[in-house]
Amino acid sequence: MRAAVVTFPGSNCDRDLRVAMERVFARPVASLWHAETELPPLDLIGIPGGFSYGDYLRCGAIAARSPIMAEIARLARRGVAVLGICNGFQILTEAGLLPGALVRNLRLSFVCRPVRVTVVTASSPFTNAYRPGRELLLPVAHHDGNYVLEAEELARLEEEDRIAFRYLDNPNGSTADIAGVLGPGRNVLGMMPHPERACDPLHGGEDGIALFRSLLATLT
Amino acid sequence: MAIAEITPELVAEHGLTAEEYARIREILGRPPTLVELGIFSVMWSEHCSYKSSRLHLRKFPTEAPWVVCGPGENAGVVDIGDGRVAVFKMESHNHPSFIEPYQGAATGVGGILRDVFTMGARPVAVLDALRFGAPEHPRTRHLVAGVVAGIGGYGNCVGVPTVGGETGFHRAYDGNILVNAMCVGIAEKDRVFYARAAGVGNPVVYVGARTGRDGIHGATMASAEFSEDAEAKRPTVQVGDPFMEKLLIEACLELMAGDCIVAIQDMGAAGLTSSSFEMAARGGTGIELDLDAVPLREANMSAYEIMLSESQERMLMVIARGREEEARAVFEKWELDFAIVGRVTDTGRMVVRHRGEVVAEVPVAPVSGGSPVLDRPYRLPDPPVPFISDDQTVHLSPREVLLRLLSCPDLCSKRWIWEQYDHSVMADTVAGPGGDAAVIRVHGTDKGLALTIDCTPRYCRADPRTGGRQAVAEAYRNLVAVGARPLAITDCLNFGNPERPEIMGQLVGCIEGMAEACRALDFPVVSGNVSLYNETDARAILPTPEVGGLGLIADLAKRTDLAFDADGLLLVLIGEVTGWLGQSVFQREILGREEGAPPPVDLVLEKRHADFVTAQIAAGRVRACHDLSDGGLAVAMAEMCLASGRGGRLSVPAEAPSLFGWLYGEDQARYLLAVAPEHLRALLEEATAAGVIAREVGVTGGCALIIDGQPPISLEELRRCHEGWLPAWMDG
Amino acid sequence: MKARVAIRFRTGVLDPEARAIEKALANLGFTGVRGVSRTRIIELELEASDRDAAEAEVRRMSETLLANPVIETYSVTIAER
Amino acid sequence: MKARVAIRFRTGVLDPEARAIEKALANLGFTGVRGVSRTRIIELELEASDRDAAEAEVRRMSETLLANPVIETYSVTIAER
Ligand SMILES: Nc1ncnc2c1ncn2[C@@H]1O[C@H](COP(=O)(O)OP(=O)(O)O)[C@@H](O)[C@H]1O
Ligand SMILES: [Mg+2]
Repeated sequence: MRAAVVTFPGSNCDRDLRVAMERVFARPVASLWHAETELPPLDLIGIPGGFSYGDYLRCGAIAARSPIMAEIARLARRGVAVLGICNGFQILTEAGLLPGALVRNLRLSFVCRPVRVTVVTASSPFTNAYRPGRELLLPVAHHDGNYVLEAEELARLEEEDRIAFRYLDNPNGSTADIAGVLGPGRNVLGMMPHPERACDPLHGGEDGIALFRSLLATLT
Repeated sequence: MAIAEITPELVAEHGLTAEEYARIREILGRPPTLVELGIFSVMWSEHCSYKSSRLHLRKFPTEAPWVVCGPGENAGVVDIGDGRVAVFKMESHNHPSFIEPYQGAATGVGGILRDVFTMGARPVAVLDALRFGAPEHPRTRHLVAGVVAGIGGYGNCVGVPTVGGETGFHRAYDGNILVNAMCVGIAEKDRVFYARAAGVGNPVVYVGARTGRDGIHGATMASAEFSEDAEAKRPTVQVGDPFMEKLLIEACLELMAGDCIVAIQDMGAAGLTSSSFEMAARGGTGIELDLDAVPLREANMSAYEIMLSESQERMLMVIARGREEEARAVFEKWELDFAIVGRVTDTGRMVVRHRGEVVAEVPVAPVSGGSPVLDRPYRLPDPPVPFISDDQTVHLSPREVLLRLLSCPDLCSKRWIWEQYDHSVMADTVAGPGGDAAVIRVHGTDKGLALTIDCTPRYCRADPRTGGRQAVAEAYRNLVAVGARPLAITDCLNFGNPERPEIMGQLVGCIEGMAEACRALDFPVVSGNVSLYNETDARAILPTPEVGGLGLIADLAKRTDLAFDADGLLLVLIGEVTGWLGQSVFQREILGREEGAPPPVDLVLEKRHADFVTAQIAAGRVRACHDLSDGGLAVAMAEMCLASGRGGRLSVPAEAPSLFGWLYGEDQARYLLAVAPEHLRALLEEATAAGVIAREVGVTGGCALIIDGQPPISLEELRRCHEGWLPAWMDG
Repeated sequence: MKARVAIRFRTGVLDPEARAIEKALANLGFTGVRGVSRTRIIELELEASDRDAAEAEVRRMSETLLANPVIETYSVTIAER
Repeated sequence: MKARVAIRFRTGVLDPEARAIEKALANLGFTGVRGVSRTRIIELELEASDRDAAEAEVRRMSETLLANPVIETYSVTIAER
């Protein structure tokens, strides 16, 4: 397993994601600075939460157009797994690697709380250690997590079994309670809840561990 | 040097008295230039010079074997073992938040973060203490919404969890809300940075955001009483950029890993002026500043404006000569402005040049440390008489009273607020908002820091000395209740106009009470802030000395919280019960009165009970623990039930002084513990041996809270009352 | 009646977002872009007897809610229809 | 040359902020306000040989960065000066 986590100016969950991955993978995880354009050989790239470029203009918009994202898009097309969490999810939609867009929460305010989500599909490198239908408790912490997409796109996601997670208590107004989606090749996952904040009994519980275990089992 | 005409009006506009102006002329040996007048005005403002409080702040104990650095630097530093230190401080942003709640609160968080990372510490937690006016006041809702969004907007973006705080409402804050923010950071003990300019010839470097016309005269504004024309002062609000702050944190910490920084200081209130003067004063050096090199946001800024601007997210550093490029590279990597704006001299003078002219030349020491220390007259209020209540006058049942109290603005759940704060970023939040103290893991270890903010302003008003003691004692208890060893406090002293003897009396009384408690509890003050003139049209706020406590949990496996994890645990009340209702929430909310003496604070008992609870936690006998404060025993019990999702039964002993006093009295030095039945005997025996009053008062279990002799209150009903008020009111 | 409120920052107020946009455009190769500024437009329909009444009403809305007078200025246009 | 890009949500994309403004106005007693919608305006100066070149350039900026075509539409105006 060769994994790395990208740091954009304004990323603030990069360390958390790396710590969680290292704990489950039991090996070092590299840091990628956003200005790098030549990436080492990798099996997994994590795009962390935070406020890349202050989330100015639109969340994730500026980061999505940075040079490293072109490289990540190329690797994603070649099958490298890409995991975008929170701001990472926003960046992946802005970069066109995932459908839809994330807009302001329905109630307009930032929301930080543990939410209940269900695993919709276990057929992905991110979720295959979960039983479909399993209920998880994962923290969310975002201002713009309201996932919008057009009806045809939604139908396609459903038909292709690309909805990874759904909220049981939708905290942000997302269409069809979607909390996480897979890209067409199933190797890109974007999700608003933070699995990296749920890998530790002292902090946020342990329901996120199986996501990293799935990756470890699939990618090595 | 251009000599502007300095008229008495101009001097008064700068908030300087005639005596102060005479002193300035004496120091300079000539009339000041306009820039110099501005410099003296901000440096000698109450905000920067602490002229009304300095004399009394000396009464605080500030030392202990674990204190690495007490008051005087940007933040206090205490040893937490393993070669690490905790760095922490609290500060007010009251006036700006009243004028522009979002930006005022946001930049308050930005400022306190800078005080902490300036010292080489990575910020790991923010807490906020908020005091708003009466919920009925037409502006309150707007202020709550703006302040909460502002604190969240800044802290969330920077990626530091906001893990706790306090929120209160009282009409005394209608025209002057309080927004106090506390930040805690962690550093390596041998890599703490100080703000002492040294090394003649070393460059003085400016980094971060460009200078605009933000908040010019903010420091004097924060020291002047409000009046109805506050609106006219609007252009002085600063706007924050948390993204820039995040970059500054990362860049500064990256540079601090090396050794090219000699001194570093954030530009807070009074911006470039106070940062340069303070660095020079602490180092006993001089500085030459070249304002033409300062990165500006707007063209044509005058020297006066550049020196007094309060633009946010800026830092001033002294770099070792020859290491400039190394430093520049780090800041350029983070896309931050970097400019050499001066150099350190040995003249003890500040020389400021702009467009080829010397616009200010003043000796550093008399400006920085030479402001007048005032011994303002003060009058302590007469000691209040104890309030005697009579149960017969209460027409509500104890059950109805409990539901009322749980849903009153002061005691209701503040979830609506803290869910807007990212309290779990950094993945080390072991206990976020909602408990007695927040607990943050020291990254990569099994240790934790326990953090709390406390103050009971109504006690302080009734009896400042007791109120001061109580604020410290409550912070201490909140730390003990989670299994921590209390180490030290920071404070933020919010008061009205010190020129009025009764207000000055509140300040002095509270300080003396706090100092007594700090001494008795071995809980020194390591940093703090004073905010005076919190009054509008001569109506002052309640005296509000907020206390921010920090404690250490040596082993997180041994921490406690307020949730009982099983049915059938026995509830044990530690402490004496007199049924004290004077100045209680019960008295205010149910009897509609705010009178009498507050509960006395016996510091010997505080210490004894805390030591006892600590020993019981260490012995593994405590399954849940909560300190008793506002609302007394029944409210504490209800909070424990809600936190655990389990019910329980609370007995009312025959010897209870009065039913309502037993349930809702606010006697101090008390804790409620949940203990497994097999441990009860040992605990009670040790209590007797230690001279601690401990008695069994109930049992956990079921899905309702039952007060002896009363119909049960289901957890759903409790929750509805506790959680309902704030969101419903905000939806208003 | 249709109304339109244009809200912008007062001169001198920091607008980090505008700066970020300028920088991002430069990084994407759009060189020579300067002076980026932002305006928020809020359009709405209201009932009013005439243009003047409508304008007065929308000004009140702007002052109490739509604009933040501490850091923003606004202008109102009424488009009859 | 000065250009102005107006960006708004596509019809069909719910704008929670516009809904909130409508509700808040009603709560403040401004009854009868309907159809609140928001537009973000970005103004900038650029160097360009003529209006058409400028317009083409600003369109490219909008497509690559300023607007998100999944949820937004934009229009460009060039104001010579
Ligand atoms: N403004 C706030 N920000 C964050 N947390 C808050 C705020 N106000 C209250 N809280 C949290 O709500 C809980 C209850 O507060 P409080 O009643 O003041 O506690 P205590 O009486 O134990 O000091 C605490 O955990 C506190 O941290
Ligand atoms: Mg408490």
